[in-house]
Amino acid sequence: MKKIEALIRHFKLDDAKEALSRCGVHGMTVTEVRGFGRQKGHTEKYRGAEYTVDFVPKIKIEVVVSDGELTAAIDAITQSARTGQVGDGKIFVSELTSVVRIRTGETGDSAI
Amino acid sequence: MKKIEALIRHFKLDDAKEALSRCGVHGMTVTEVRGFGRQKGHTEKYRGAEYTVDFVPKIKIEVVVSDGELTAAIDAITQSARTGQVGDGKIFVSELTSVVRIRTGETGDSAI
Amino acid sequence: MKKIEALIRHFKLDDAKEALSRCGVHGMTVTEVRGFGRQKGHTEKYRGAEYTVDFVPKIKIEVVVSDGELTAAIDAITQSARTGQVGDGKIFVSELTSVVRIRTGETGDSAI
Amino acid sequence: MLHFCKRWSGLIAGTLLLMALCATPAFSQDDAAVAPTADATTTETTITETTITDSAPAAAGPTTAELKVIADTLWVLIAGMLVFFMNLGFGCVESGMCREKNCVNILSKNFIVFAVSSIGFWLIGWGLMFGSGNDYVGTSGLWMVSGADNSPATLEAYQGDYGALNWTGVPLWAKFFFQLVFCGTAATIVSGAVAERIKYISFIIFSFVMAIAIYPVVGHWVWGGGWLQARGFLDFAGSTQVHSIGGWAALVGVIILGPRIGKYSSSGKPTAIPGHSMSLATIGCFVLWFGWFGFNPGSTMGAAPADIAEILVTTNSAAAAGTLSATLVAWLLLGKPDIGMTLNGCLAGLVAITAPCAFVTVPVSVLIGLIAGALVVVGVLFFDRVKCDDPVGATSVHLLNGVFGTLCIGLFATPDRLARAGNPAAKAGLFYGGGVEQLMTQLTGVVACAVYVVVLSLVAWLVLKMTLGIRVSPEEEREGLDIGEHGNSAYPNFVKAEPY
Amino acid sequence: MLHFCKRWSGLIAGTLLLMALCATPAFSQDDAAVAPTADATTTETTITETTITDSAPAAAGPTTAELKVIADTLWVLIAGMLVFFMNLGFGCVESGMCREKNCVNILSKNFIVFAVSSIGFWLIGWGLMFGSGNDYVGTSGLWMVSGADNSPATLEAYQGDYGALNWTGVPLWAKFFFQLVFCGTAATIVSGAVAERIKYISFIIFSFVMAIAIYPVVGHWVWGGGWLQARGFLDFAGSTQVHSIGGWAALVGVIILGPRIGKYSSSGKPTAIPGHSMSLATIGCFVLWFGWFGFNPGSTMGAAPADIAEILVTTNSAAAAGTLSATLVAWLLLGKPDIGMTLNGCLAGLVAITAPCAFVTVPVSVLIGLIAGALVVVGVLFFDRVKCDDPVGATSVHLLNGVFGTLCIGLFATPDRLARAGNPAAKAGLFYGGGVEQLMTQLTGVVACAVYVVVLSLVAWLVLKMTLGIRVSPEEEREGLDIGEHGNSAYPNFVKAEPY
Amino acid sequence: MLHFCKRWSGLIAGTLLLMALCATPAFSQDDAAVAPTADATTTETTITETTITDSAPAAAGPTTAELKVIADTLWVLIAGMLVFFMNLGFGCVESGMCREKNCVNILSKNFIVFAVSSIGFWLIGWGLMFGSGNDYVGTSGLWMVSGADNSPATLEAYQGDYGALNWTGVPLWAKFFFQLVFCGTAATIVSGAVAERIKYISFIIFSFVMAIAIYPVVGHWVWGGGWLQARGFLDFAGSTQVHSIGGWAALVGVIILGPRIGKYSSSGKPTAIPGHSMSLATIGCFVLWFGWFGFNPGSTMGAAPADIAEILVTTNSAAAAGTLSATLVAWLLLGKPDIGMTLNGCLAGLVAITAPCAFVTVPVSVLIGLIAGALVVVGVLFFDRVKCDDPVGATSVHLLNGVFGTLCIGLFATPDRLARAGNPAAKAGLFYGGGVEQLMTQLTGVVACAVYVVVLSLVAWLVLKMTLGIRVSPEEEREGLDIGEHGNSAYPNFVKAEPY
Ligand SMILES: Nc1ncnc2c1ncn2[C@@H]1O[C@H](COP(=O)(O)OP(=O)(O)O)[C@@H](O)[C@H]1O
Ligand SMILES: Nc1ncnc2c1ncn2[C@@H]1O[C@H](COP(=O)(O)OP(=O)(O)O)[C@@H](O)[C@H]1O
Ligand SMILES: Nc1ncnc2c1ncn2[C@@H]1O[C@H](COP(=O)(O)OP(=O)(O)O)[C@@H](O)[C@H]1O
Repeated sequence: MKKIEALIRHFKLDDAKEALSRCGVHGMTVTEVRGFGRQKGHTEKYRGAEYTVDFVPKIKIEVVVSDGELTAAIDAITQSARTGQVGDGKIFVSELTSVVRIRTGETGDSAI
Repeated sequence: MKKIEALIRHFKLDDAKEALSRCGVHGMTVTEVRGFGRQKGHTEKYRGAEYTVDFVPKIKIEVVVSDGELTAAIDAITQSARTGQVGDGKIFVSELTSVVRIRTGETGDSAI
Repeated sequence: MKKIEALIRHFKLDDAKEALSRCGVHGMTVTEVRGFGRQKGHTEKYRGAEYTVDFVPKIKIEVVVSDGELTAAIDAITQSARTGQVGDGKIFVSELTSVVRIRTGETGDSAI
Repeated sequence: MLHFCKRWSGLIAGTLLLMALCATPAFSQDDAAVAPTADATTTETTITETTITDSAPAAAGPTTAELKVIADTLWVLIAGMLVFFMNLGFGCVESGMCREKNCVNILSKNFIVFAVSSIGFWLIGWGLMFGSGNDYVGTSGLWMVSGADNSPATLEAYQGDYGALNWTGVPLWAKFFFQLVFCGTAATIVSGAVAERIKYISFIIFSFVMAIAIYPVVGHWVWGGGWLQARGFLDFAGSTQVHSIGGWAALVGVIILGPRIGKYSSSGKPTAIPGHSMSLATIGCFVLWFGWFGFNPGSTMGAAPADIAEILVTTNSAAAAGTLSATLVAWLLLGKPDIGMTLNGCLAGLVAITAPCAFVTVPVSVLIGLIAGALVVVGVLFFDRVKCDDPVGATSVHLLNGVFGTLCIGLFATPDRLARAGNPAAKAGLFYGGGVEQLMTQLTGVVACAVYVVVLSLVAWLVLKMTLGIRVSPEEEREGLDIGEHGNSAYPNFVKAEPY
Repeated sequence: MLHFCKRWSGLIAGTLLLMALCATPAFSQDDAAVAPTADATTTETTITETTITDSAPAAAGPTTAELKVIADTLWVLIAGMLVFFMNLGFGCVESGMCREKNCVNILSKNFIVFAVSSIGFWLIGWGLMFGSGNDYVGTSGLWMVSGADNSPATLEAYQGDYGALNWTGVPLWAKFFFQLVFCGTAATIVSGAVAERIKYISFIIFSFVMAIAIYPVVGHWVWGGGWLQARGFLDFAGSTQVHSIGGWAALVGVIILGPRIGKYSSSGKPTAIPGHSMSLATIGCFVLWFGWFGFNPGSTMGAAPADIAEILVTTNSAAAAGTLSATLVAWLLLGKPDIGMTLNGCLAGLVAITAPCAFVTVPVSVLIGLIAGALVVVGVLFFDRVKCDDPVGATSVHLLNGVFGTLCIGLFATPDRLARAGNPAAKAGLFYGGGVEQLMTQLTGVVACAVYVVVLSLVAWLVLKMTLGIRVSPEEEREGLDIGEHGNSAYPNFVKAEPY
Repeated sequence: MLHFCKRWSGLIAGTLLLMALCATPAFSQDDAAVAPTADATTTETTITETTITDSAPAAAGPTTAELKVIADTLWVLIAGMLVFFMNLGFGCVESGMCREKNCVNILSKNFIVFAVSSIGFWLIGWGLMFGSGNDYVGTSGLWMVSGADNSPATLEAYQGDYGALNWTGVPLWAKFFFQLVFCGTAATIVSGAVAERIKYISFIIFSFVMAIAIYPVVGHWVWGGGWLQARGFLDFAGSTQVHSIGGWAALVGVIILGPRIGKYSSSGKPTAIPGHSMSLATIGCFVLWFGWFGFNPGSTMGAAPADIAEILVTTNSAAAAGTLSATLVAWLLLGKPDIGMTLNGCLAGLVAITAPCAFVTVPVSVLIGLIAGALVVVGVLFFDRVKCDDPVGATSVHLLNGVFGTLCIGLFATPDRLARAGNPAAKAGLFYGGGVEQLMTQLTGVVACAVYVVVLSLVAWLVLKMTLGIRVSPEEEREGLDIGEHGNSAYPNFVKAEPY
């Protein structure tokens, strides 16, 4: 099983969510994060003094999928979250050694 | 060394924390997240217009343990966080290639 | 490619950020977390009744780097985030199977 | 299913209320239209006349008696507005001292409670409280303030159904408004104590009962010419009549409801549940302090310069002293100056000085404040220990200090001030050579009101518990009443660090 | 580049404003200095004299006529301050009902709008509204309230440029201040309806237009001796003059601006956009309720005891009834008692009672409140359906109920009260045997004002749209106007759960 | 260990304070009880009598002189309440402009400071300020306002220890309350400037020093019959007496404390530290604007219609103009209309008009406001550059504009208004043909007060620094003073994005 972490723009969350469910993803987890990459922060003025907002607010979505669903899921996110502008975000994929559903104790793919 | 990510209900955090320390876990990290799985969000009305809250607030706990402690830790979480109702959450386990304690620079199990 | 997760003190964020960019890291993601390890929470009084703040606020930084940059990045964080006091935090490193830049669809190191 | 029933009973109750209200204007149109007209023709003509006559400064203006009525009315109305404004204060203090997930519910309660009181006190509360009647309850001019009245006539000259207030010459509606805002205050006090677990509909109904059955009856005894007033019981601005009444009703509610989930550890140790916004709480406390300048000095119901000036200062001094002593005591007892205690100390001083504000010297008001401030800290710790879970400390502030303040009259009242405030017969306080007599009378009053309020609110709470239910489900309590009761979220744009 | 132009046009507009202002004192120093001096010498002397004479209580005090002027002035000024305070109320309600990312922008708008009104109404607004002139607009004493005036002289005795208010003896500047705060209120109403998408600079300019061209002209018709007043149109405290004017201007703005991004799904279904702080909204509503006690009773512009007391009670009763009925209707229609609806219901009751507050009985005020509360809930749902995106429900509250309240005079006004309030000629309401005559007059007034306001604000909005532009870019709207327009963030220390 | 000592010294200081207070009532019971009684028997009898006599409107009412006293008292007390309410305003502005982690601390400071002032000013402050004495300080009736007084007698007729205020006939306690709230304001100003790093206990003690040693002495010079008043120095409502005093004390504190950690980059460049809630800041500013309507017009200490009406308008106009010009200047200088600057601009206008409000025309008040608004923006930037870290801009608002406003009298005062306000001897302003004489007098006053306040507060701050210490530890500062000083968290339910 794989864990997909994607960092996307806030207003793309709904699209990404729909795209994912369309390709049969049953669940996901969302976190408010801030970050930077190619897209840097901006400097603002408060009462005349400058301050730099280094980090841009982003949404991190975590989706766990079985190896089979991986590419479909990645494509779903890439298409749905893309604007073509700097700041669209990244996707990181990592291997999971095991998954457990707390309610039932099921493990493996059936727990996803 | 393994990293355990568990998504649980807020009010189960204390139980989970105690269960883990009982089986000798020295530390953990907690994050506020929102998500959905079997348990879907709900629709609310605000001034007559509907809106759907897609995501349910959850707590993500991250615990890094040595391979030996893994099963004990997983069981601890599973038992303590279970209510039997949809929405109890999931546990994801992944492999860590290394761990460093910033203060001392120690690495490996001794750094956990 | 590797993902570095570091849990550090809030006021060390800027230093860590600069240290990382100095060794050529192009991006990072920051999350507000709370946790404990050697450094425990504290008990406070509110209107006479005690309550324990189990978790200390920390900053989690996630940096994805190519295998080559790994050690440099880890050292950068370790040096910049260290105070020598309990509570300096930890660094967790894990393997990534793939990385995608949403905007361009690039994958692998070039996507970082 | 169960939930379904509850929902319905709620709606039915509500609908009946609406019906009742809609009906009234219909059948009461005429007499209601008559009543005010009656006094209109008496008063107004004179007034409108003046409005014309004083057109040219040269010409004769109104009589000085009329001008006194004007000044008195301005003072009473403005003071009443300040007391109304205290609703904002209570709303802020109480929501600020509770968790974010119940914020909408508490604000809704504090907002609607004054609406309910307004309608209830107008419908029948005023009549029961001030209508001429027997020792225990008013019987004439009961409904909708429709009794006869010939204000601005006063004392012997007054002929009307509301003789108990014949000592002030302000118009009937001014008397009504000023008394209404006091009734509203008593009802609001309950809200904070029962917060974070009570059902919205049950609270609304209880508030209605407060306004039509609990507050006005005791009010008749104390201010409406009833038996306590006859016995010489003194309560200038309502430490007993407003604050302890609210406090007793709250205490009963707290006991019947039981503590919030998580308030007491399995071992029974109280755990703190910090409020979600100290800014809100502080704003609220400032507003209450401000409003109290209407509450106490306004209770002269007339613009007597030296009286209101001194009352204003005794009120302010007690608040200041209470703030300081509560802060200091908290600092000593708990190690740090908890802001919650500082705020409660201020309110404690205000509540304690409410009854004696017109009868004591300024130095004594400082002393009263100092004691009240210490009392409230101890009170909060005490109620916590005995498992009375009162999220905002309403019982310690309003009940404990309401009683203390009422007794202070028996201890510190000075003869000259008693006379000045129109109670020449009253005995001075223990420390001013009056012996224990007045103290005993005060005690009687305190106990009598306590008994009545406790009994009635006990009945009311129990009936509600057996019918609609008074407490939300554990799931709803855990998730927060905002979503459960209102489908709203107080701060949807912020990430919460709270159990849901 | 485009953005650059906008910025500049903004600044230029602003600079001109500044120039204009800086200039005034210069050229007007003298006449301005003279004007007040003129009346000073008439009034002041008398006053200062008194200040001396009443030094020894024994000695002769001021005349009772002078005392009446003093009482009237105190009342009018204090009432005016309460109305000013409503700016805080509007600021809180409107920012609380919008998203956190636009909070600074809304607060800025609500803050600066009163500053703009103050300057605009002083410059020319007052003159156009109350200067003696023709049926449609004032023509004398136009600029900077510099016309002649001999208050406290009233009626025939009054010689000055502002005869329309000669029925009250308060000083010129008291009249001005009381009228100014009303003008400010009308301008504020627009702010909430157009929130979360309008450009700051364009809103500022529109507010200025409100204060110098829209509000005062209608004001001349209704209160300044214009044709509507001549026809017997009644609007005691401004359901039409203040609230529906604001409401119409807001409605036009809403339509021209179009809905916020994301308000309507692709299928056109309205989606809720919850406000970021129900505490702010509730604080605001309490403050407005409080301020209304100056708004309605203060509109007597004189301290007539029985009048202001009854008006205070009708005002409060309508607010209470509106709160209850809106809550109940929302409960029945939507399943849960939405706090937003409860608050809107309170405001609806207040707006509806504003015009008739002095002409109806208390039971009727309750009825009016009940209807208003139901009306506002339906209104909010209706405007949502027809794609008028009004984030705070300003149109339902101020427009709908402003109209309803104005008509209520034609339905419920009682003869004695009409006479008492100085309109003996006026016909009683339909339900009080006056037939439909007054109702028709009211209708005429409502329509006339609507037409004028709609046309003028349409022109104003369109001109702004074509020059500076009135709506921010979609990117800015999505990210929030706080950063875009002000470079500020309302709550930088909290983690947001909102799209940026 | 060190920390331990600090803690204890804090408690000891506190306990002494408590002792002192507890003691007072004891020994002062009698004389205190006598004093008020004395004037009671004089005033009250007349009043209570009236309360009886005017029972039947037919019968003879009070004398017009008595009625004037009643009107004056109502006005002074209500104005005083409004000024008290400004404490809420300051609390909100200052906490809103600081970080969330220090919010409880700032609110606590702003809350307790008025309590401290109330006790301190009552204990000895009032006596030093208004007790008859020499040119530099009051000497009779020093303690606890226990001096002789025969108000409402005025001028020659007045026999008592507080002759400096014999020009108003309001009761002693009314005079006291009105002066007390001014003292409280001066003390509050310091709070914001030293925020986010000062120790709670040290601030409390400094405030006490303000109330008993700094404010009242200068007060004696300016308003208490001291040497500056004798020289003809004018400060109608306190630009110097209240605002610049607070400003100077704040400035000294700021310098001795040094900037907050992180305020200046290693290169010395100022970095912005945004406040945590612009809603709080805006609420506060509205409340201050509202309160100022008591501050300036109330300073007539009598209900002189035309005076208070015009003062109200000059006050409001300056606030409006200040708001606009600060917004515009910020827009031009900084690129965007920063809300913090808009709010500061409003306050700047209010501070600047405080001294001249009764002496200038309305157009001039607009001009003053415009200049003040520009001044404050420049001031904020300046103080930032010179490394005076004042989180809320108190120095720019209160100090800079306090001085500017005081000088404005020398520039713009009109002869007729000077006479009207009871200063016939005073020379008109430079632009009104009075030459530079008055301007020079004003300058003298400004400098004299500056010197005294700077020296005394320097001493006070240094003594505190050497004993209790005035600044919290870097760790505590970084973590926030809420946990460190109070063990509270202002918003425990929200996830913070701030360094801890
Ligand atoms: N090397 C990295 N490690 C961790 N997170 C990253 C990294 N690079 C980018 N991110 C995350 O992705 C987000 C978008 O990155 P960015 O480079 O701006 O997108 P794009 O490459 O499309 O311009 C950043 O805000 C950050 O949160
Ligand atoms: N496939 C998934 N990927 C990532 N997170 C998930 C996934 N499925 C569930 N979760 C997380 O687990 C939480 C609980 O899942 P849910 O399915 O509701 O529990 P249960 O399976 O016990 O009903 C969700 O709110 C979400 O945060
Ligand atoms: N075993 C663990 N698993 C997950 N997170 C941990 C673990 N141990 C520590 N942490 C995180 O690291 C932070 C700092 O750990 P701590 O032990 O206090 O630092 P130090 O080892 O330098 O004293 C904690 O607040 C927690 O967020």
